[in-house]
Amino acid sequence: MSDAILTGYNVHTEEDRQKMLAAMGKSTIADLFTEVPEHLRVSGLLDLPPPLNEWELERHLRDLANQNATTLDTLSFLGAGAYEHFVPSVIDAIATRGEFLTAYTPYQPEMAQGILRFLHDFQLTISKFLGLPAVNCSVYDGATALAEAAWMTCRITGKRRIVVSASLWPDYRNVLETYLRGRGVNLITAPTDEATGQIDEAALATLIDEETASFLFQSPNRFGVVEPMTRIGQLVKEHDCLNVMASYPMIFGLMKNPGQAEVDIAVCEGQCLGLHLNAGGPYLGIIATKTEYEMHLPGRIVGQCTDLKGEEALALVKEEREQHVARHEATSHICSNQANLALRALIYLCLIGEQGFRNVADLCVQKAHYLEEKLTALGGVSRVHTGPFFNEFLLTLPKPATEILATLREQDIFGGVAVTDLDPAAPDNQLLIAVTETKTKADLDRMVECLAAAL
Amino acid sequence: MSDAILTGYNVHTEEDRQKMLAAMGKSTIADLFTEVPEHLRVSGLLDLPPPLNEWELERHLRDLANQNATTLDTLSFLGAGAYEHFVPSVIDAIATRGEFLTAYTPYQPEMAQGILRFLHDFQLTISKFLGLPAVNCSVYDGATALAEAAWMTCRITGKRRIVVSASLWPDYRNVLETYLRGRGVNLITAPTDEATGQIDEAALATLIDEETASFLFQSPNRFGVVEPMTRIGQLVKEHDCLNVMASYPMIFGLMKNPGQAEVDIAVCEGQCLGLHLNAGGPYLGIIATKTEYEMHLPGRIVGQCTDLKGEEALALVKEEREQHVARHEATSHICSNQANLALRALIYLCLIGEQGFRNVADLCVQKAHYLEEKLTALGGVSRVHTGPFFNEFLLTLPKPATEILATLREQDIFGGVAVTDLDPAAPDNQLLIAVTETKTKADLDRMVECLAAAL
Amino acid sequence: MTPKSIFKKSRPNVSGASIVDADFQLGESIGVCCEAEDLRDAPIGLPELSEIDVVRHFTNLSRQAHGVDNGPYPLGSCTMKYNPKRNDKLAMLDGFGKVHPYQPSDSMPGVWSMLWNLQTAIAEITGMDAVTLQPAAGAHGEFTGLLVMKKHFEKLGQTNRKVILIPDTAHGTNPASAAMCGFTCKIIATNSKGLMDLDAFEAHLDENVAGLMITNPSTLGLFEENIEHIAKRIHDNGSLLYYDGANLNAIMGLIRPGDMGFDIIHINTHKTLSTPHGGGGPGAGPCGVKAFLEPYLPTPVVRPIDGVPAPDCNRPESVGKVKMHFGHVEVLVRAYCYILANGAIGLKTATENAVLNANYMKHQLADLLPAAFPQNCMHECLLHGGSLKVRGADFVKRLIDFGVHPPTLVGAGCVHFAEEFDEAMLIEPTETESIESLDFVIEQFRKVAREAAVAPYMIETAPHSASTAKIIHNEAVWMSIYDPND
Amino acid sequence: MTPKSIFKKSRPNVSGASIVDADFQLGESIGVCCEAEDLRDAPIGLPELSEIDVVRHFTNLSRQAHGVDNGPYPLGSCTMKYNPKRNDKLAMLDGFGKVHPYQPSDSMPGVWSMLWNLQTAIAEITGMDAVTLQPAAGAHGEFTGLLVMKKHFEKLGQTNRKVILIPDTAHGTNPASAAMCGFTCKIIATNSKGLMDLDAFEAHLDENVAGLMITNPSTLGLFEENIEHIAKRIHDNGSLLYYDGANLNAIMGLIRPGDMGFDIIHINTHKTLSTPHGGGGPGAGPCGVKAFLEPYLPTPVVRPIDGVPAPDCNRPESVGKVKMHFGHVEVLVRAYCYILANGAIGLKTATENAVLNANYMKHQLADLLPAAFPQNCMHECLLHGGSLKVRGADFVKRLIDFGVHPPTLVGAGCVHFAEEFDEAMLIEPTETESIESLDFVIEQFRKVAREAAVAPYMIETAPHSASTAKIIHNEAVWMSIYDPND
Ligand SMILES: Cc1ncc(COP(=O)(O)O)c(C=O)c1O
Ligand SMILES: Cc1ncc(COP(=O)(O)O)c(C=O)c1O
Repeated sequence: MSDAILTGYNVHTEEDRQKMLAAMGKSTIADLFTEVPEHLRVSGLLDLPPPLNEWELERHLRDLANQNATTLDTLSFLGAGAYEHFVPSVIDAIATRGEFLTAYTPYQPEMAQGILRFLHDFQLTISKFLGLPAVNCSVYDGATALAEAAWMTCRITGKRRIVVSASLWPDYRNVLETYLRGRGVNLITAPTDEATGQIDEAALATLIDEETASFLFQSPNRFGVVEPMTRIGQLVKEHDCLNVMASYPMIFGLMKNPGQAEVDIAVCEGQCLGLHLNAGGPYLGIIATKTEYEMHLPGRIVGQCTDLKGEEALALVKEEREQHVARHEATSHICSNQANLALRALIYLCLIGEQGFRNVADLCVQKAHYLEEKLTALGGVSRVHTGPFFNEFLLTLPKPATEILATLREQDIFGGVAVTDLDPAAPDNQLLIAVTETKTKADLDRMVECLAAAL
Repeated sequence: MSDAILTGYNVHTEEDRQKMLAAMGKSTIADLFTEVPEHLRVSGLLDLPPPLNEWELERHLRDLANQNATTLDTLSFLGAGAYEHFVPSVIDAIATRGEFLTAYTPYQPEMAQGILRFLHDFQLTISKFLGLPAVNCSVYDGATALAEAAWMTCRITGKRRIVVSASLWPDYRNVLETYLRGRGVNLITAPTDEATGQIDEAALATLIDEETASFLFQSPNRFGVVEPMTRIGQLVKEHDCLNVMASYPMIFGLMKNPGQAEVDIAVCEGQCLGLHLNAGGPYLGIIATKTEYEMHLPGRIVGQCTDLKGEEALALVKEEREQHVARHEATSHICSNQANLALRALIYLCLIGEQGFRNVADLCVQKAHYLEEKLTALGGVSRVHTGPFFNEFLLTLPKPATEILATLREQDIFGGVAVTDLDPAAPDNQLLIAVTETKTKADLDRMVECLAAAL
Repeated sequence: MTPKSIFKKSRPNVSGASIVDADFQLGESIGVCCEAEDLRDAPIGLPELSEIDVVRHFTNLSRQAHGVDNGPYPLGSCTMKYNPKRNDKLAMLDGFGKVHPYQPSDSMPGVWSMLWNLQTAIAEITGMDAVTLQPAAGAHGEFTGLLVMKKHFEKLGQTNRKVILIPDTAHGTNPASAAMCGFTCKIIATNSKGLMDLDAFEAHLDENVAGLMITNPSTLGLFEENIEHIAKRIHDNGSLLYYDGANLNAIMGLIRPGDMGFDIIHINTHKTLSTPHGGGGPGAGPCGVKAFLEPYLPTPVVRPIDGVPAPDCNRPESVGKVKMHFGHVEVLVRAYCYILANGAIGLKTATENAVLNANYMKHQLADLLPAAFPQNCMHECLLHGGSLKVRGADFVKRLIDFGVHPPTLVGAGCVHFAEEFDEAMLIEPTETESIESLDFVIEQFRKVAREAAVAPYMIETAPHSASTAKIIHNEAVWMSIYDPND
Repeated sequence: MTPKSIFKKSRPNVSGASIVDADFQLGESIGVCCEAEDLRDAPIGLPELSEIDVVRHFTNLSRQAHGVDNGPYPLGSCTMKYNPKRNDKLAMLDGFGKVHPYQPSDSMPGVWSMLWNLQTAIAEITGMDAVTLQPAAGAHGEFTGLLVMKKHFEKLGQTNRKVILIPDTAHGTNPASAAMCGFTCKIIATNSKGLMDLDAFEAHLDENVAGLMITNPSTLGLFEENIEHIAKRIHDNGSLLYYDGANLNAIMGLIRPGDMGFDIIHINTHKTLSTPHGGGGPGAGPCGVKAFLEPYLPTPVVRPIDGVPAPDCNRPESVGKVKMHFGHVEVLVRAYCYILANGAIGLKTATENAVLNANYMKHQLADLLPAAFPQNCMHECLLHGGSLKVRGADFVKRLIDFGVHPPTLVGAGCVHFAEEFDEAMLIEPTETESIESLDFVIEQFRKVAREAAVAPYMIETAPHSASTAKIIHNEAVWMSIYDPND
């Protein structure tokens, strides 16, 4: 039997190969590799498992998949930047259509208006959403979006000093540091008010100086606390530096958009917009800014142009910013992005629409506050901060969080994230609990009961 | 909030409805129902559960689904007409494309050449497969296919007496009886040779008389035994009656086709050709016959015709047989059929191809024979029949089959079908075991071990 | 041009799937499976393609098809409304899809619960007492219901009742199903109001009548106003009333067949309950009956046994089995989901919108295509095409060029109209079309009508943008004998 | 015409999903989530559509796109080969898709095993000692690898090594990633054989050079014959050799970067390992290193801990985090499946076929489009379009009308050629195209060439059958300021 049949993806039979070689006047496949020094070639075969046919493959992957607990079989209050929102089935049905899934970047716009249209509508939707007109087709994830935004502010201002709120998700901070290390950027940390859990505004005012390119903050922050966005915006503006806000898109169902709050660059993790949790990825980095900074945006941008007949058409534009044109001077190295996930986010937003989006946000808030009230009524349990929260809150427990979590797990509950998992230096008795619209009142009551029992 | 938003599938807002009513000079929806006597209208709402939003619905359905053991979590040797063959993923990906899934019967051929083409290729593939040129677009399932075929023989011959092999799957026999009851057809049973498990050919010869429209048999039969197709065909021909064979498509990977064996009408259950088990349905009824009998076929037929430009096109043809034209004189009442499943079967056959199909059959035979040898080597276990078998065989056990099955189930094994489940009158210590290509040697060895322990 | 047959793309010895198992040597034991003379001696002739070629071929075919997902589909009597994607997904859950029908019944309680809940909901929706979900499609539901009717009269010893009365507007499956059960059909004329002619009905009503089989609303889209009178006359005659529920979309949540006096009903899930039609099927045709007929339902019946839904096979009075297993479970899950997502309020709204849309369409097109009947229509409207400058059959083909699936005409599709409706069109917009979509469809009708006045040949030769040109039906030659070189 | 924006189809107050929960009253507690002044005071302006309209809109958009599933896609440097459907399905299993990244790590051992197995396989395929799967795409893999390189020299105290040598044919991400890491790029010319100019290389090689970053085969589709010599010179200089593995499809299973002397590599799973590109992403860019660099890999590293694969976050020497969590798991599952389905023999065959197809194409088109270089090409070939009667950029647009995606030209796509290749085309057929498909593509090239001789304007104004006419790039106006009335 020939290799063709053996592996399924190899379309040539041995006879096909001979026929093609003969057409070229060659006799063996080796004749095509004469440029490769003989001793560099692998002798024999690589050491890999034997090929699996489709049902063997499926069995193996199902075995692996079945070893993992999921948010379907375990009642989950995990969050910390990734949230279990409902994912309408339409998204899976549409985003996996072959034409979308198996296309490359739309380099040939005449053949890709369908893709360019969804990317352009994604940009438009995000621009409305964040109140900032210039949006790209996505970057890798929320954390790299923040890192890209940080570097944008350095390019825009020519400065290399950035003040960062202490209450970023720790891994956002880590990624930021990794991204900026080579750029010689100086990161200064702005402290948190221990009582409210919000940025210490007085301290912040003293930290921003003339050399500061930007201030970066996150809301809700690592404690789940929602920052006073408008106030921060005013404060930062007064100090004449750029204001970068990272956020969780859901909050804009109820809150003003960053554009209304003097934010210059807004970034988000778009996972909550119709993406599955996927054990951490791929997720969706969103970035938006003011028109005046658009030439500093990283990555692809789709724009309107005209075709030969003078009719509106779409194409990739402003490529002079990008790596394939600007090379080492590019705004970023990003090439492949998260286009198929931008499609998911767009479909999500279209499906739930204006009112649905508000309702999701509303249910998140209500359910989280319901749970928080019930839990803090338990002896020894209290919320760490007084600042407002959206759908996630940090509790102090009378015991190490990991112990409580272990007990909850016996009841098939993921009770939240122990903050020591995010930051080993954090107190061990603090637990971060997230609630989404998918939790029922009965779920919340069960959580209360089980947590009470675990105390 | 209006109903429109409440239910998701209702596209009009209350304002839309008012606008439309106004356009017609009406003021309320009730104005559209003036022809319906007032007291016939439901007062208030039906007594149904409250509407569920998408995530509530998903949770409920997942709860129901999770209550069911599946062939993924239980090693299954169940068969008796429905088999766990592998279903290539391409089939799910393609057959669920919206254009295919949400189309109606191709009444407008210009808009449906894609559908007509797959139906026509399905017909062509089946015709090659069964060696009989006239094929329709499918009927409901294997059992109704046999019933339709039986009636065809009555129409063709004008006779009302049919001889039926005793070894049909009991439910095929039941369906046959139900279908023919109103037609005044006399069913005569032809016995099985107890030793071989094949048709008692001598007895059969005596049962077919001048008044007999046809002989119906199934191979593999209810004992898993493969009938001597060619010999039966000759015998039946000699008696000048029509020969109808029901079968399991997989056997034609290794065996001649029915057309080569003097079969006049061949029917199959097409479930094994890329359909999921689906807790019993929908499955795929396949029916094929000789050209001379094509006007007696039930259901849709796609044929070639030409378009205005003289080019080849496809359309539904021979509609004069069908209910919408012939009405009470139609060959059958069938209207909706199993078109989307015919698509699945066609994709399956194209994907595995000539060689793959032979290999599936080959693996089924080898694995089943391997298991049979190992099991019959156990004390007290023997095969009931001596006739050849394909991938399913009937064992006699030293204990009631249901007891053995209960023990196997504790090991997460569905050990087969107790024949008493098919026919309460059958011996209680007989077990029907089916093996498909998806079982590994390790699976088979585990079955042997567990069954040995259960004896 | 019609897309190529996949046989034309076949390449010898290429196969898209690798079917091997290292523990078993292929070809070793072929001889054991049958008599030697029955062994295959020549190739089957299956197409051989690599996986990518299969994917491309069928992806391409799909792009030469039109479904509800592609645009308006106002095909009368077919109810081509939106098929929710969530239902497709849930129907394909492993816990339904990977369940073997011969698993021990206590290993699949979720299947039984689902079926039982759905039966209960359909009983409530239709006003019946018991429901079987086994029938494979509407026609099969009719067959099942008529078998029940037959059994009923057998039990009563009234074997003379061999006649089924059927209005002339009935769907072809009605007489065909009746014939399959051994009934004789008598056809009742339609009166000038589009309703059943009561005199003709009375003329046929005698002691040989087993039942009357009607749809309400009828295939003309009209509500049978006299239904109570008809029911009373039928019952007084000792006969039964059968409801073909293919048009239930017009009344679901508002009016119940059971309340109108029907004894037996079927519904088509692929119409009313939003299950996709798949280019021809599979459908599902649940059949419901009043309590006195329950013992005759096909076996098994799903019902609570010791409080837990399970299949009951011990049904001595049953008509028997109508097909294998328990019905089209994968289809039925979708129907169940549809009911649950809507609830009573949603179903009612859907029905109202279906009727609203049909009346709107009828009203807006009235100058062009006058309604065949003056009264309110239900979920579909029958419009006269007589004043068009072209034949109706040509007219509707031109709609294809503008992205609208043609409505139903005599001969194209399954409906059956009397001769005076030769040029009539049956339009069923369905409730899931928005005003914008309806207005779009209306505008396309007008566009074609305008064109008919000035360039009729553009219409007579339409469609111009489809994958084939207009198809000449009567030249059809069915290539039934396959070419061995294919 | 380009399809309409979905904003143009929005209908006020319609929403496709019903977001309510009977136990919670909407609108009750909005005030509690933020400062009062931060509460939303105006609508967002999201599109509002019913579910069917959303489905139709995006189904329609998909029909104005071209993927591998639709036909040949010989886009040089992008490796648009078949993306197996089984991989999509398995990647979406709940056991991968519904796992939260902050679940306790012992609740997701199957994820760790999958990642570990994949790392091991990629290490074997590339001849490296350790692999991280975190990078999000090729460029991100480069960034990660270069950070590792940087860290290495920091550890050695060689902070002077700030230069990365990059051939002029390199992909734009190479210099861009180098710049992001704080390196300076020095560009090395290509010689007349299409290979790296060794004199230019030597001229730049000094104590400030951290590394050389090359692809092999290069973006010109040629194998760098001098690779061992180059590796030796680099290592003698104390520098490191970086392999951009975007072209690994040409050598996988036959030649290993590690054996050629590379210290750091990345690969693009959406090229070599068949993961779909999704119209732009997501991809995945695993990065591999030789053992001495392993301590610097980004955190966490997945490795067996007490025999069981698990994430190790205690990595004091690591370059840090390059992104959130563990990489693009959903994409990586597909890459893993691809390797398992092929095994060593399958990967080798795939590579052979990729090279065979490119050489076949090159050979069959030689009279029309002479090869830029005489030697064997690898998985793609660079052909001169100079003798065509029309501009290359126009020529390829005409291919669209015949169902073939254009190959890569300068300016269309990401590759970068020297000026003399202005009219050249980079053609990468990939291994999953059959002879028939290759011959079809070749025939379309010939058809266009014939047309160029007689009707060049047909080509200059192409495409004629696409959803838009030819698009004028330099008139692009980005509508960045959204119209609030939109
Ligand atoms: C009124 C009526 N009855 C019966 C049927 C037959 O239903 P099915 O196609 O599901 O068998 C139809 C289908 O078109 C119909 O419209
Ligand atoms: C040679 C080469 N290097 C790097 C890249 C960048 O890879 P990615 O798009 O995955 O970031 C590409 C992609 O086109 C490439 O061809």
